[in-house]
Amino acid sequence: MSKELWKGNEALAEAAIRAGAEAFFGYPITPQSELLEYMSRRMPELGRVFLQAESEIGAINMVYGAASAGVRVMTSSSSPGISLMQEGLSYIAGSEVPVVLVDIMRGGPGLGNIQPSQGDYNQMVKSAGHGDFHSIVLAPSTLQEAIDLIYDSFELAFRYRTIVVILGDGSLGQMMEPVEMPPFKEWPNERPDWALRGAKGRPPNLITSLYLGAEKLEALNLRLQEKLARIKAHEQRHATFMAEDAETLIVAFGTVGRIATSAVRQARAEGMKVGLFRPITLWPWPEEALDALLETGRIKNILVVEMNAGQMLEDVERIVARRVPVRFYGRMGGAIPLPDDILPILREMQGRPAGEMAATEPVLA
Amino acid sequence: MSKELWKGNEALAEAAIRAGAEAFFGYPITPQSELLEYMSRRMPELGRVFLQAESEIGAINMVYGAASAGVRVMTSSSSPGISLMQEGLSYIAGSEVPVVLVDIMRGGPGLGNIQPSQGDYNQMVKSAGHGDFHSIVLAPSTLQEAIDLIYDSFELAFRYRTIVVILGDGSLGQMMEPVEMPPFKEWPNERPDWALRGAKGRPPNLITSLYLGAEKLEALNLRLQEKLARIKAHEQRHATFMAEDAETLIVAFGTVGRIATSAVRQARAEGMKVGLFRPITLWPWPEEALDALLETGRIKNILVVEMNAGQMLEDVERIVARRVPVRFYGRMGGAIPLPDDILPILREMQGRPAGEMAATEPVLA
Amino acid sequence: MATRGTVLIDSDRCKGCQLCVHVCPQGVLKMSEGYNAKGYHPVMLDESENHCTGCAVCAVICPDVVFTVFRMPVKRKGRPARQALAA
Amino acid sequence: MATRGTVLIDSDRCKGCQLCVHVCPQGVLKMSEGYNAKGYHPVMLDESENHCTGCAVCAVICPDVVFTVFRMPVKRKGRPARQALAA
Amino acid sequence: MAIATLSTEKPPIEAMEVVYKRPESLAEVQTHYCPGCTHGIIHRLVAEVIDELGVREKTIGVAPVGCAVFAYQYFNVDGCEAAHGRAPAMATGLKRVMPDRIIFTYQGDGDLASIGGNEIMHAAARGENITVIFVNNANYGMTGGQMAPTTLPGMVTTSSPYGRDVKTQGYPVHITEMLAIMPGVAYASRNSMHSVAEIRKTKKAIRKAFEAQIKGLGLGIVEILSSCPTNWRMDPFESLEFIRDHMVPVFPLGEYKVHDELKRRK
Amino acid sequence: MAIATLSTEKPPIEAMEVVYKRPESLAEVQTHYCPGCTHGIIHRLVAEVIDELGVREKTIGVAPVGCAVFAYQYFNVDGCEAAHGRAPAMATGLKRVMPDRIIFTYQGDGDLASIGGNEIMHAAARGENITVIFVNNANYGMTGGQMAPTTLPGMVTTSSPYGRDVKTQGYPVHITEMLAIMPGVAYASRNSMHSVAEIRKTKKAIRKAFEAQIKGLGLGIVEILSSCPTNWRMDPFESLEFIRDHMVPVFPLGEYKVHDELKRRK
Amino acid sequence: MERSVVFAGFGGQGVLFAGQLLAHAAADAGLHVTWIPSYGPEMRGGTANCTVVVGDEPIGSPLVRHPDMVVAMNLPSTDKYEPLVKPGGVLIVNGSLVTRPIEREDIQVIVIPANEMAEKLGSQRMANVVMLGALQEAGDILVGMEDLEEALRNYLPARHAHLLEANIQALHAGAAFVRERALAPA
Amino acid sequence: MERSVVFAGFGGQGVLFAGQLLAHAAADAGLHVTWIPSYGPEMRGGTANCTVVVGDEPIGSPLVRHPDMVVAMNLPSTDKYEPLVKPGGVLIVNGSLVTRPIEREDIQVIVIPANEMAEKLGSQRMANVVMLGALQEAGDILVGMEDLEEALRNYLPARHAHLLEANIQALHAGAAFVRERALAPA
Ligand SMILES: Cc1ncc(C[n+]2csc(CCOP(=O)(O)OP(=O)(O)O)c2C)c(N)n1
Ligand SMILES: Cc1ncc(C[n+]2csc(CCOP(=O)(O)OP(=O)(O)O)c2C)c(N)n1
Ligand code: SF4
Ligand code: SF4
Ligand code: SF4
Ligand code: SF4
Ligand code: SF4
Ligand code: SF4
Ligand SMILES: [Mg+2]
Ligand SMILES: [Mg+2]
Repeated sequence: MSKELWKGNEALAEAAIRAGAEAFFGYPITPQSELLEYMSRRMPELGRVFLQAESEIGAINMVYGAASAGVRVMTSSSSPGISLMQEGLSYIAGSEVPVVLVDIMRGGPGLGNIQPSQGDYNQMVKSAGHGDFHSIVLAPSTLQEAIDLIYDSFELAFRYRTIVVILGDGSLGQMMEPVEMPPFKEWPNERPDWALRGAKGRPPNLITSLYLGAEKLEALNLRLQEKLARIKAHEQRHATFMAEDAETLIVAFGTVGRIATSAVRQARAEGMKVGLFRPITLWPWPEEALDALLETGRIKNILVVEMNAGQMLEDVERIVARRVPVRFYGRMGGAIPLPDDILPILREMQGRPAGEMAATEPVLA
Repeated sequence: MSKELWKGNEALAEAAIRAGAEAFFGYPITPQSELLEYMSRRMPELGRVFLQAESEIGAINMVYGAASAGVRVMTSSSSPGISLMQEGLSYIAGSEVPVVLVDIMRGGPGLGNIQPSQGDYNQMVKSAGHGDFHSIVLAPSTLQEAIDLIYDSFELAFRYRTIVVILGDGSLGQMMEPVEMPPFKEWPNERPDWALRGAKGRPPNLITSLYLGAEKLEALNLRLQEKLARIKAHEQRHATFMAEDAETLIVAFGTVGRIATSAVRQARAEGMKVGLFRPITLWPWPEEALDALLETGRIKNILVVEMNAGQMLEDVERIVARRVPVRFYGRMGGAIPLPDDILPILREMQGRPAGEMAATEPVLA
Repeated sequence: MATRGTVLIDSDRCKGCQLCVHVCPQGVLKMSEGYNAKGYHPVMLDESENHCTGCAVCAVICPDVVFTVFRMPVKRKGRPARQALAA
Repeated sequence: MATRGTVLIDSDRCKGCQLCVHVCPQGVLKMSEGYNAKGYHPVMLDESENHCTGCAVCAVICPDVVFTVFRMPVKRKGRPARQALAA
Repeated sequence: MAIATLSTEKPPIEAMEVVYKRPESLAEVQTHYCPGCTHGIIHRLVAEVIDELGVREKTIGVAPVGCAVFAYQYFNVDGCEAAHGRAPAMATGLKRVMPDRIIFTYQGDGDLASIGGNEIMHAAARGENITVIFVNNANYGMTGGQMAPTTLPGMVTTSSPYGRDVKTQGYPVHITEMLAIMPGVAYASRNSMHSVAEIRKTKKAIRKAFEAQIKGLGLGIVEILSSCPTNWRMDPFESLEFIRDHMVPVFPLGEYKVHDELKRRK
Repeated sequence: MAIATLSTEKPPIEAMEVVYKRPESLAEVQTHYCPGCTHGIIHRLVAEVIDELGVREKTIGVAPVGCAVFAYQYFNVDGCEAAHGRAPAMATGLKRVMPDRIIFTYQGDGDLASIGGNEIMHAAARGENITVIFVNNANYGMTGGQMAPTTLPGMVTTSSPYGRDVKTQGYPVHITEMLAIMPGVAYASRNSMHSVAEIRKTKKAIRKAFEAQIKGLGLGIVEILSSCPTNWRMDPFESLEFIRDHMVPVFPLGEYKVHDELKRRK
Repeated sequence: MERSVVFAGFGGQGVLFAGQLLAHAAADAGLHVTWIPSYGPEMRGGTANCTVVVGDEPIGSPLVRHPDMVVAMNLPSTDKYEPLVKPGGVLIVNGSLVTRPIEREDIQVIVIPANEMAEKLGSQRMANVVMLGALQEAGDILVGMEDLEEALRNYLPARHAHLLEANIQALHAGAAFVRERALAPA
Repeated sequence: MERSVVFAGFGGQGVLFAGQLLAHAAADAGLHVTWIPSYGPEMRGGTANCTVVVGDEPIGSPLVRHPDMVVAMNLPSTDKYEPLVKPGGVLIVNGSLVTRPIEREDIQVIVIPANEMAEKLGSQRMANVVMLGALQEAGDILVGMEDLEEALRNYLPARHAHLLEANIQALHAGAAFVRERALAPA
């Protein structure tokens, strides 16, 4: 199959459809609206369900309902809309129904702007609402990876009865790149036995997150924690780029992760031993892999680059545990860290003259 | 002034009133409803504003409006309600208006139950919505401390133009304890010059979190980060209990922090060198103080105890950076870790026979 | 008037709210002295003065589905009395 | 009819939407050939065939407040013409 | 189960016909409702209608956050628990992916008329084929009797201690009237629990609201004036009188919208 | 500023009176609206009313998320930017702590009728003394022309590519009619931008909605049918014709609620 | 020096109020004290309980797994708390509702017909105060009879003012019952 | 081997489409390519731009601070990008709208009257394609003229089908202009 040029948001939508999405509920918001618009054209064509909800709160609770029927359902939004979904996400997690959520992040806080950002890292990785739970958070750095990740997302969601988040930023949603679209996936006809389909010939099924009494709710939580431990054990994913012999390691995810490959190439061209560690799962964070790299003793220092004020940085610091120094370069509000910004810092970290400094001041956490 | 027995939620309300709260907007939710009910009686009595909103989203946006007028305004809620406020909180942070928020946490995720919990740590400390910001998060462990903290909260909120969160749990809200109520605070009549009061004799004031263009929004973010750095430098608070010569250090906040003092006393009675480190500000986390304790070299190991699955644990791990082993004991879903649960772990950590183990299995993260 | 019906009372479900007592047209329901397992005084049928007609009014108002109602088949009219659900 | 009014056109504000052209009762507004700073063809007053009456209809419909409208004071009636805001 | 009868001269029970028994769609469990709370009656009516329409095996109930939070356990049908106010959205999700199933929500006035106003309004605007049972007891029962949007003017609640002052705390909200003007709404009526006759009428209304769904006519909503003896601090029967004397005048009963297709039957 | 006139025999401008000039309450900046977008007209009308009522120095505007997101910069009054749909709540907060100030919101149909339905409904139910300018352009202008709750049946938008099918995507929502039945609403009217005459009427309506607030009568709302040439893919004048020919029949113009105190004047 | 007491019973039996009386008495006596209820959604019926911890130092944990003393006003509470009382502690049981024998032998058990005694004094509803009086006498709750009496005077809700003297009698009756039982041969 | 191009101009000038043509041509030629627009809220007017990066290895950064080549269709874009073109790079300027002299001397500059040329071929709106043709000739964009021609055939929106041949002519006209200029004495 040959590659075609697709726009990020539309590629995500088409790939989700081929992955078997049966229903989509969403609310427009830049920079993800093309995803919803694409769904509004394509889903009815295939006899599947598309509905524009009255709000993100409506959308996530429609998703909750459809997911309770054991249906492959998804929604997408961007940062402020995701904030509005937090209560719903917490209910979904507590009820253990499978859901796929796409977050195409924009600049914050507040209304902010619509430029790319990674300011939802905490909101998606640390907390999506009250209580103890985590979604599986996948952070693609190219359109092809975005397609491949969303293509698997329903399986992940159903395997663990969990929320799977595709965490992209505005530039991923808006850019075009040649990609290979996967074929339509086959799914069995049966619905999971927990699904609400009508209590025909069986006792009623119930989907709830309500557990009165500390014992019952603690039991639910222990079950959830046990599941999270299983996910942690099996689903950590990451990629490296020229990391084998690297002394300076960039850690970056998503769009920044791909931008960093350019910085790495340029640094290598200058003879610097620089590599990249790119988490693909932000939860579970690929701790073991980073740990293993550190245990080789080759890594001398780490540079975390993000489009936020250092949200992932805290995770990296926790894992690194002062074994090597960790530096940070962050841009906010829609500014994108470019290879030219990163290179001078790499030179410094490699003990060379920084050369011409970045046009804009780096933000150091 | 002599002490009187107060119920937690009502004491918080009265103390906020004495601190100068001019307006309250809220929505009922157990276990904080008595705070709202108290306000509904008391605020009109004093000619101040009380309004029950149609929802937590209504409430937080009313608070946003009133705060934009430079008025001392507050709201209160509990976990699911707080999740619904995330977008509003992000707007408030981006607009830099001062707000006081009380969160009386309950069990989650989802509807969960109404028993005490600390499951909002991440949601309040790491992220309250999209974008890069932090509220000042104060975690009282006794009613007197709750009163004292809320009594100062408006000053903090106005000094930094920030959100101040009083993070309690259901047991704090529901319990009674003798406390000393502070006197009514005097406030100057003038409103801050940024407040929306009508553009009389001056150019219009604008309150917004919208900054189109990456440069402008990055500039806002740099200003916010600079402010956060100032708060970090000046506002870290903590308490210790018998920590001077401790070898095993419990780290716990809020209700668990006070419960831990009993465990420490009992441990000391058994001759164990156990102490407590209790962060009072969860953001900014009192890193320096814990660091200083660790630097003495006396601490051999640390036990983090929480009413969640280990949310603060990650912060402690990051700060400790493997200098000493960190253990965790957590209860969820409304279960409360009691001294009897903690003691056997302390004994083990001090290399003694654990003795009779806790009635319920500890949860180990 | 002769007894035309009766009720079966699931006392353990009764919460003693007395709504049925208020509405029974025959006044044949009253609260018992004793307690049921939940600690409520359950309702009882007392036909000492009057008789239950099986009108099911009690069943219509009871929030806790305490009653099962029986009635003598009505033979006069041609069509058979059919089981009628309460409200 | 003699000219009874005129309009002042703030061309730089004009976005060339032509709404005023459509509604001007005298047909004295037309689009200029040139561009303004924003790259639009701004409107202009062309009284070659007809005259502006200062009726302010253009000002009522213009979304960009391009017009200031002037009118000769009406002297016939006793009371002085007062400044009237547009709509 | 104990049968307490002091009857005299009675024909044997075997000779009689059962004229009322527990509906199959009502689960065999005790509810947690307070004594005399009419939530219980409404549950029974809904269950009876589901039985009569023969749709138990394809019905899914959506419970609210409110005293009826456990409703999903009380019906003998598939069920779920929505977030506070969001039952119509959850029901929409269920219905859209299973158009042939029967979906109903059961919601309190705080849930539906306060926090959930937007979800019900838009479900109605879209003409979602769902049935909405809207239990209006003029307060937030579950959380201790605070003021609801439906609280009567002057009524004292735990959050309107001086009586609801309409000038500052607003006027009672008439959701059913507002929804009735929407073309997507096939059936809208307001009923009451205050007497046996009204209970019977309520059941008919509930039946029409389900029939509207079965026929695919649009959203059916039945608002039901219901009692809350505990928070009203009245005994159960007084509570019914309170509904009749004080609530009905503010919330007039009747059918506000009946789709033509529903009128035609019998 | 250039004056382009080809006039002949004209009395000097000094001899004339200014019959129209920019209102003081409108800031001296260019708006970002598309050419011919009637948002600009509505801004001007609001500014004129504020000027005429002499309340500029005590007025605070609340901008929505929508094309009018920068409205707070265009009025020469204190202003702020609400979260999407929450302007009525933000306005409530402002008004409750400053009852003597004049607070208005300026909201699009997506903002007010979709995501913000609950906030406007409850502000109306409470009879908040605020003024609401509700700009209905039958789509989400700012985000690229998606379907709004007010989109006309059959209308093609970027999220209803096959035309709005009322059966699955719902019917247009009539907010003004719904709010008009609430006792807390002092003034509710629907107006249009499609002609000079209607623009003049709209201004009168806006004035009444502000007067309602000044007199403390309750909430005043003016729904205004407005154009979106860009997303409708029409030229500005065609857009006005579209309003007249297609929107007005679906959204009838007129005053739906006028408080007695507002009728009495002149 | 710290004492923990759990008061437990049916919803309407006034266990929360009995605990509050003790808490008030302790607070007014200048002691440290915490009162914490078990709280649930407004679902009527079922049991209610509260824990009071009194001490001369700031109270650490307001909750304890093994209380020093338990006041059990009904059977379910007795079932729940009998095993939990700390060895050497005190269990006061409402004999009016609990007829089964108490098995623990490592604690001091008082079975008192509180309902009957309260009824004799005017109202069954004072059974909680009878039990409190018994507790004061049997256990060491760090506050004296006068403190509890004073607490009754100050904190009995106004609508029950007419019952104040009866309540004070109930308090003393409870104490007297314990004293007599202690004097009586075992 | 990687090349970066920025296309910039007014909203209606077709800069996004010109960039997409290049991206399509590169993709269909089996090259790696990214196209990324600057995007803003639907606020009309102002400038638009997109960045295209073409290469024979997977593209790292789809954005560059200093592009190899810039196609500037109006004055603001020229002002913004003239200083940013990488030394040794190429700047194609639309001479129809930009009359000021270009100052950079370390880059190759082509000033081409694209609007006039396009108008001659049938429509001003093809100025973007004229500029693209000039870029292909002047710079090394890794795709050939045939690739661009093919892209036009495949991706010109159906509603402009009647303009296909004119567009192809515009492409060649742009290239020819550069060739002639290169032959002409400086
Ligand atoms: C987001 C959120 N806010 C608030 C609550 C608390 N809460 C639970 S039930 C309820 C109101 C219930 O009132 P109503 O819907 O009228 O039902 P009723 O109990 O009267 O039957 C509230 C506010 C919650 N659970 N979640
Ligand atoms: C929570 C949230 N959801 C969605 C958006 C995206 N958004 C911005 S404006 C808008 C709709 C605007 O439409 P409308 O209110 O009709 O105003 P118009 O632009 O048509 O004047 C949307 C959905 C947002 N900013 N925030
Ligand atoms: S069936 Fe009728 S007569 Fe018999 S007990 Fe019930 S209400 Fe009374
Ligand atoms: S109505 Fe039902 S619950 Fe109430 S007393 Fe009668 S039988 Fe008992
Ligand atoms: S004032 Fe009247 S006549 Fe003059 S230009 Fe304007 S619309 Fe035309
Ligand atoms: S209406 Fe205004 S903006 Fe439009 S063309 Fe006329 S003057 Fe220009
Ligand atoms: S609190 Fe009120 S609504 Fe809730 S169960 Fe009790 S009586 Fe019914
Ligand atoms: S997009 Fe539509 S509503 Fe927005 S400014 Fe342009 S024309 Fe006006
Ligand atoms: Mg209610
Ligand atoms: Mg709109």
